[in-house]
Amino acid sequence: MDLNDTPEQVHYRAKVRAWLHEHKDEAPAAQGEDDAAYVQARRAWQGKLATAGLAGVTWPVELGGQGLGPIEHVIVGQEIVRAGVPDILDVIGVGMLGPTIIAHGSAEQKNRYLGPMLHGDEVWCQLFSEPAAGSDLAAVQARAVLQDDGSWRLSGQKVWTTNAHFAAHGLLLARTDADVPKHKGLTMFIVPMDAAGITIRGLRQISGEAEFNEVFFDDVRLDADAVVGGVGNGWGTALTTLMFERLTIGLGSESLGYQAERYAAAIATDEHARLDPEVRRRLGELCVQLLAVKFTGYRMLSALQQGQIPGPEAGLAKVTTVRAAIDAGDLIADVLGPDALDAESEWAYMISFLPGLKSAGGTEEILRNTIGERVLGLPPEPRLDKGIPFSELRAKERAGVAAT
Amino acid sequence: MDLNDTPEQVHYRAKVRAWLHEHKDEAPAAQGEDDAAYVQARRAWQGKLATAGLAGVTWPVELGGQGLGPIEHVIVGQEIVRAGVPDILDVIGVGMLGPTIIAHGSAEQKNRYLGPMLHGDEVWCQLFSEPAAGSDLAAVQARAVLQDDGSWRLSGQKVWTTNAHFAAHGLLLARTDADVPKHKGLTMFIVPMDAAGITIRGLRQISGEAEFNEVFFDDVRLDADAVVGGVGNGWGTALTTLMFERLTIGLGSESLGYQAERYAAAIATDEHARLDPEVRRRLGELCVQLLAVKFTGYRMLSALQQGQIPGPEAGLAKVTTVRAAIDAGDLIADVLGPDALDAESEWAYMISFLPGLKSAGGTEEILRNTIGERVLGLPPEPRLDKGIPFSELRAKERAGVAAT
Amino acid sequence: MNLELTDEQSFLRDAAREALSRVKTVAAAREALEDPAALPDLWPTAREAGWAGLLVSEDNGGAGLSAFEAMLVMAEAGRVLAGIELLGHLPASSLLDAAGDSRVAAVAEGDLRACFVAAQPPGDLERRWTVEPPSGSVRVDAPVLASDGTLRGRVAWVPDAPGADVFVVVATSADGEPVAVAVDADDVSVERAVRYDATRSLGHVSFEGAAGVLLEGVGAPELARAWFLAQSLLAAESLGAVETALAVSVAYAKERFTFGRAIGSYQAVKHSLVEVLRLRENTYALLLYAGWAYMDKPDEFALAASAARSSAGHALDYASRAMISVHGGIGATWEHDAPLFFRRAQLSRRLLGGVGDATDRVASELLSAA
Amino acid sequence: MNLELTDEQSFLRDAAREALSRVKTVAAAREALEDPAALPDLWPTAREAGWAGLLVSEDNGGAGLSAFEAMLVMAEAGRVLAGIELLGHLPASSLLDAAGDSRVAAVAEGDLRACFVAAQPPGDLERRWTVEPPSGSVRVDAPVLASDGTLRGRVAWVPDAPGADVFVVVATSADGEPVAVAVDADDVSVERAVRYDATRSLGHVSFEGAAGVLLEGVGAPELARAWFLAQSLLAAESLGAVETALAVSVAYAKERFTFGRAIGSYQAVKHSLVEVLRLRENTYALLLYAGWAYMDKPDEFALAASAARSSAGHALDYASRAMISVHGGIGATWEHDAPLFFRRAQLSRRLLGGVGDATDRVASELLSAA
Repeated sequence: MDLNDTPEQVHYRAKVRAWLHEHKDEAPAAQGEDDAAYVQARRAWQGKLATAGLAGVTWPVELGGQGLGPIEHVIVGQEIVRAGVPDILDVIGVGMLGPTIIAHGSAEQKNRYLGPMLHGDEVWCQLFSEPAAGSDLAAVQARAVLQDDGSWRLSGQKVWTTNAHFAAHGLLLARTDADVPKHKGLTMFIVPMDAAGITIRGLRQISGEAEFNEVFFDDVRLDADAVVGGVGNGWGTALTTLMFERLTIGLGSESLGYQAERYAAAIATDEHARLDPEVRRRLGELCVQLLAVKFTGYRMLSALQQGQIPGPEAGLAKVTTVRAAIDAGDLIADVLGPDALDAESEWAYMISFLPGLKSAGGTEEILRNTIGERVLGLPPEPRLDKGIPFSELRAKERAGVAAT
Repeated sequence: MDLNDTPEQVHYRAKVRAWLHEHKDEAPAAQGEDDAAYVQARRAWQGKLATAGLAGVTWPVELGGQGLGPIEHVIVGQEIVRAGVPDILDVIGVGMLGPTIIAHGSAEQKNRYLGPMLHGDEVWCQLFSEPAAGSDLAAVQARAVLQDDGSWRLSGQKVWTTNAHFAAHGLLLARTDADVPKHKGLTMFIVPMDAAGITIRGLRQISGEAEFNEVFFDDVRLDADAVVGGVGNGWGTALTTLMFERLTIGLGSESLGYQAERYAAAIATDEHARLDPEVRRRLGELCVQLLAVKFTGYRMLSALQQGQIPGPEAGLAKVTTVRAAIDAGDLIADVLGPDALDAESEWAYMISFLPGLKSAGGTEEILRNTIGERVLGLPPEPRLDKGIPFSELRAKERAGVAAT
Repeated sequence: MNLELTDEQSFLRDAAREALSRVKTVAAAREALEDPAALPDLWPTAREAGWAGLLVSEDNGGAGLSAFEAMLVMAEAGRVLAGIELLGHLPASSLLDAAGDSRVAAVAEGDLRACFVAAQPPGDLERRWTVEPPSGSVRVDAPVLASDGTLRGRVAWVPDAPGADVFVVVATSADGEPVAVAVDADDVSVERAVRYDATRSLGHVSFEGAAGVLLEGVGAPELARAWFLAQSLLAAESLGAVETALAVSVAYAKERFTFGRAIGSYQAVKHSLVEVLRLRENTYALLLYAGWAYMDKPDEFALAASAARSSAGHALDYASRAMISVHGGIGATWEHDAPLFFRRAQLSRRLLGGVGDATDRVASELLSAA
Repeated sequence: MNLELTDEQSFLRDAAREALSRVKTVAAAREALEDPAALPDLWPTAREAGWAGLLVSEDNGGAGLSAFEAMLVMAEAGRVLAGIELLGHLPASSLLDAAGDSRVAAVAEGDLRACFVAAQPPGDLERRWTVEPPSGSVRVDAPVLASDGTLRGRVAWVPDAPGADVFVVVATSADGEPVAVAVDADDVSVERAVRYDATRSLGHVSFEGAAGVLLEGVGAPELARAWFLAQSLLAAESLGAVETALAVSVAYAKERFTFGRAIGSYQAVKHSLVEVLRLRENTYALLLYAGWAYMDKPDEFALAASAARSSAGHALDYASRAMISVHGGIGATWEHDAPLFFRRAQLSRRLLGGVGDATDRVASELLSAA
C-alpha cells in the first residue's frame, strides 16, 4: 500500500507543473460567459494543452496521445487544478467519445476525427438520452432508416446534451430495427451537427442556466460511413462509452469542487456556527463521506494502474458525493440564512444543480439495482421487457397507461 | 374539529376512573415474572375488569360486551394507564381473535368460546405465521387433511406465537388444498392447545427473553366443528383478524410506552446533554414524530367513531413509532454511555426489542407496498405467484434456490 | 372527540381552493423569477374571501375564527404556491384585535394590510427575544422601544413587509419587557428582498426612531402566541405544497414506463412516495394538535406549533426532492413545476427561526416539562 | 501509487483468518452472554501469530509493521467477533516501544499483555485531555501524575483492562503536561464491566497513588497518535464485522423466497444491501487513508483516523440492523448471529469517545485548517 508518487511520477508531475507555470498566463478564465468568444478561447487553450501532451494522456501515441496511464492522467488533472487554469473544454469527447471511436471506429474514422477532437478544433457531443430513454437507455426511439443508396435518414429527439450548441459532431444512438428486442436493434452514428434538419434548443435547469440542450432531428441525412461499430451493434458500442463515462467521472471527481475543505471553510466563517455541536456533527458526517470518496478515487486509480477495469460499484462514489454535497448545501444555507440562496451566491447554484444531478446519468436507483445484481450477485428484478420486440413493448406500455 | 371529551364521555371517564380507583389495590403488578402465579393473577384481574365492563368495551352486548364505541375503548385504556394497573392479559384474544369469531364463527363457537375468553378463563393465541410465511402470510404450509370421519389431521409449524405456553385455544391458519392458488386453499381452525401432538417451545429474542413461541403440530386431531368461517375461506377470515390487529395496535399505541415525554425525561437528567444543540436536535426530531403519532391515533379514533374503517395507511403510525423509538434508544445510549446497555437497564431492553419489532408483523417494506398500491393507487409489483397452484409454486422456489 | 372538518371548515377550504384556482399561480411563480411584475396581486382575492379578518373577533368586524381555519386557508395557498400576504397579516391582525386597536376594523376588512414583525420568544438556551439576522447564525435583539415612545432596530427577512400599511412590531421596552408596537408604513423603511422563491414577499425592515403605538394588554404570552401562530401558518402552507407534490408525483409514476414497467411499480419509487404520504400524515396530525392547543391547551401551543413547523419543513423538503427525482431529468428543468416546489421548500425552511429553531423548541419544551 | 495489498499484507490477513477460523468465536459470543467462562482465551493465538509485537520495532523484538497491518488483523478479528485484547495492547506497545521501556521485549513477545488507558486529546471545544466518564455525557479529566511520581484517577470503560499485566496510562503531570506512565497490574484496581457485547473485555480502572514509570520521549504528539491509532483499530474491527454481516445477508437474500420471488430481487432489500456495500467501501477507503497518514502524513492522521472511526461506526450500525431486517423475524432471535453483530455495533460505537466525538473531530480538524 503506497499512496505516494513514485520517483517517475514525481518527475512527471514536476514537468507538468513547470509547463503549466510557464503557460498559465495564456489560459482563459476557469469560468466564463457561455458565449462564442469564451468557447473559442477554451478551444485554443485545449489545443495548447494537447500540443504539450496534457490532453489525451491515456490515448495511444499513434493516435496523438501520450500512451500513459491513468495516474499520469490524474496528475495532469491535479496540476491543472493547482495552477488555477481551466482543463480541456471537450472532456466528453476526449474522455468518452474518442475512446469509443478508438475501440469501435474504422481506420478512416480514427484518421478523420481524433486529431481535431483532441486539439479542440472540433468539439463533440453525446446524443444518447431521450425523454423516454434515460436510465433505460436501450429504449431509445430516435429512428434511422436505411435508404436504397446506403445512406440513412434520422428522425427523433435527444436530450441532456452538453455542448450541443457549439459541437461539430455528435455520437448518436439510434434504433435501426424495431422488430427485434430492444437491445438488439440499435446502431451508433457520427452526426455532423450542422446537417440540415437539426434543431438545438437550450434546456434550462432549476438554476435558470441552460446546462444541457434538446436536439431535434427531422429527416437528417447520414452517410453510410457514419456508422460506428456496425449496424445493430449500437448497444455494445454504447456500453463502451458508458464505461469511459464512469471512468471520466471517477478520475475527474477532484475537479468537481465537492470537497470537504471547501465546505468547512464556508462554515468556519461563522464564529458561532463553528462551535455549535449540531453544525459540527452535520459537517463532520458529510466530510467523512467526501474524504472517503477522495480515497475511493485513489483506490480506483490504483486498480486501473494494475490493469483492472472498475466495476459498477465505482458509481457509488458519485452517489456519495452528490448526497454529501446536498447535505453541505443544506447546512451552509441553514447557517448563512436566505442569503445563501441569493442568485449570485455560489451555494444557490450548487443547491439548485444537485437535485438534477441526483436524477441524471442513470439514477441512483438503477445504479443500486446494477450493483446489487452484478457485484453482490442478487437475483434480478422480474423483467417484463425481455425478448419482446421493441415495437410490441411500446404498444404494451401505452395500453398500460390507458388501463390505469 | 374537537379533541375534547363530550359531556357523555366525561361522564363515562369519571365512572371508569372511579371503579379503577376503588379496585386498583386488587390488581397485580403491571410487569411480573413470566410464571404461572403471575399469569393466574393477571387472568383473575381480567375477569374483574370484564365483570365491571372494562374489557370487550366494543363487543356486542349480547356477547358479553358493552356495545360501546372505540372512543370509550380508548378512554378505558387511558384510565388504566393512569391508574397504573395492568390491562387485560389477553389483548390478542379479546382485541383480534374474539372479533374474528364474532364475524365468522358459528353460533355454537360464539357460545362456547367468547365468554371464557373475555373473562380470562381461557387465554387465546394466534397461530398464523410460519418460518416461511411471515409477511407473505398466504404461503402457510401447515397442512390439515380431512379424514373420512369429518375430522382433520394437522401437521406443521407456527412461529412468533405470543402466550402459546399458557393459552387454552389457538386460532390457526392451515392449508387444506395445495392444488389451488395459494390464497384459495386455506382454512381457519380453532385448536385446543392441550391436544396430543402439540409441542411449544419458547423463542428467545435479542434481549434474551422469550417474547414468542414456536409451536409444532405433529398429526394433531381437530374435530369437524373446529373450522371457522368455512373450508377454503381461511384467507378472508385471516384478513378480518389482521384488520382487528391493525386496530388494536392503533388504539393501543399510548400504552406501548414510546412517548416523547419519557425520552425527554431521560435526557433531562443529564445537565450537559440537555443544553447540547446536537442532542436537542435529535431529541426534537424524534419527539416530533411521536407527537404526530399521538394525534394520528386521535384522528383514527375519530374516524372510527364516525363508522370509518382505517385503511392500511394506519400502519404508518407503527413505522413512525418504531423508528422514533429506535432513534430515542440511540440518543439515550449516546448520552448515558455503555451503562444504558446494561442488562438491567430499561433502555437495553428497548434497544434490543425494537429491531425485531421493525421486521415483525408484516415488515415495513410490505406495508409500504400495500399503501402505495391501495392508498396511492400505484401499480403493483410484478407478481410471479399469481394463479399458480401452491404446490407448483413451492417447486419453482426450490428450483430457484438450486439455480443460484 | 371529532377531528373531521366541520361543514363550515370544509366550505372555507373548498371556497379557498376555488378562489385560488382562478389564477395561474404556479406559472406565475416561474415567470416571477425573471419578472417580478408577473406576480399576481392576490390581496383582492383575500379581501373578497374574508381571509383578512379571519382571526379578528366578530365584535371588531372579523370572522372570529381560530388558528385551524387560518391554517386551512394557508394550506390552500401553499397547494398552488400562491403568494398571499397572510403570513404577515394574520398574526398581526390577531394582536391588533386583542389590543382593540383603532385600525382593527380596517385590517379585518383588508383595507389596511398588516405585517407582523415577529420576534422569537426566549428559550432555555437563548434568553432574549430575538429576530432574524441579515446573515449568519447569530440571532439579534428585537427592536427597542425607547421611553420616549420611539422605536429603533432592524429586522431582516420579514415576510410580507413590502407594501404593508401597518406594522405590528415585537420590541422590548426600556425596562426590558416585551411589547407590541403598531407603526404606520410611513415610519418604516422596508428594503425588498427576493431570494430563490419569487412568490415569497420578504423585506428587511428598519425603524429609526419611528413613532409607534403601544398595544395595550398585549404582553409576553400574546407575543409568544403570535410567534407560534406564524409557525403554524407556515407549517400549514408547506403542507399544502406537499400535497400537490405528492399528487403530481403519483400521477407521473403511474404513466411513465421504464424497463417495461410503470415506474410507480418499483419499490424505490413506491416507497419514496409512501414516505411523502407518511410525512404528510404526520404533519396534518400535528396541525390538528396545534389548532386544538391554540384554543384549548395554551400551555401546549408552543410545543404543538413548533412540532408542526418542524414536521412540515422536513416533509416539504423531502416531497419536493422526491418530486424532482420521480420525474427523472425533466423534473430538474426550468419548465417543470418541481423546481418551484423545491424553491418554496428551500426558502421557507429558513424563515422565522427556521426549521432548526422549531425542532430545538420542541426539545426545549419537553425538557423543561420533564 | 499502489493501494493493493502487498504480498506480505495478504499473507498476514490470510494467516489471521486461518488462525481465527479454528475457534468457534461467533458461537462463543452468544454463549458468553450467559456464561462468561465460555469465552475462549485468544491471547495464545495472538502470541503465536506474532500480533503482540506487530507495532514494536524490530530492534525491540517486534515485527516493525505499521498501523495498516494492525488494522488488517483487527478486521479479521471483527469478522468473526473474536475477543482478542489487541485494542488495548497495540497502542500501548507502540508507546512502550517509542520510550524504549524495559518491558517492551516481553510485551512484543506477548509474555506481558499491555493495556492502553487512553485519553482523548484536546480539541477546539474541549481543551483538556479527557477520559470516559462512568456515565453521562461529561468527559472527565485524565489521571494526574503527582510530582512524587504517584498516579491518581479513575478511567471508565477501558478496553482490555481486565487481566492486563502492564498499563500505559495517559495522564497529566503536575505542571499540566500530558505524559504517559507505565504502571504494573499490582498497582491498578480494575473492576471488570460487561455490557451487552460479552466479547468486549472492559474495565473501570482506578489509580490510588500508584507508582508509575514515566515514559521518556513520549509527549503530546505521541499520545495523540496513540489515541487515533486506537480509533483506527476500532474502525478496522468494525469493518470486519460489516463484511460478515453483508455476506450473510446477501446469501440469505438469495435463498429466501416471498411472494414467489427471492427477497434479494426486491429493491427494498437489494438497495439496502448495496447501501451496506457503499458504507463498507467508504470505510475501507478511509482506513487506507488512516494507514497512509500514520506513516507519511502525520498532520492528517487525526482527521483520517477520526473519519474512519465515524464511517465504520455508522457502517456497522447500519449493516447489523440490515442483517436483522433482511432475515425477517428470525434475525431478531437469540439463536441467530445477527443480534451478536448488533450487540457489537451498539457497544463499540460508544467506546473511546464514541462515534460522536470522532465525527466532531473530523469537523474540528477541517475547521481549524480552514
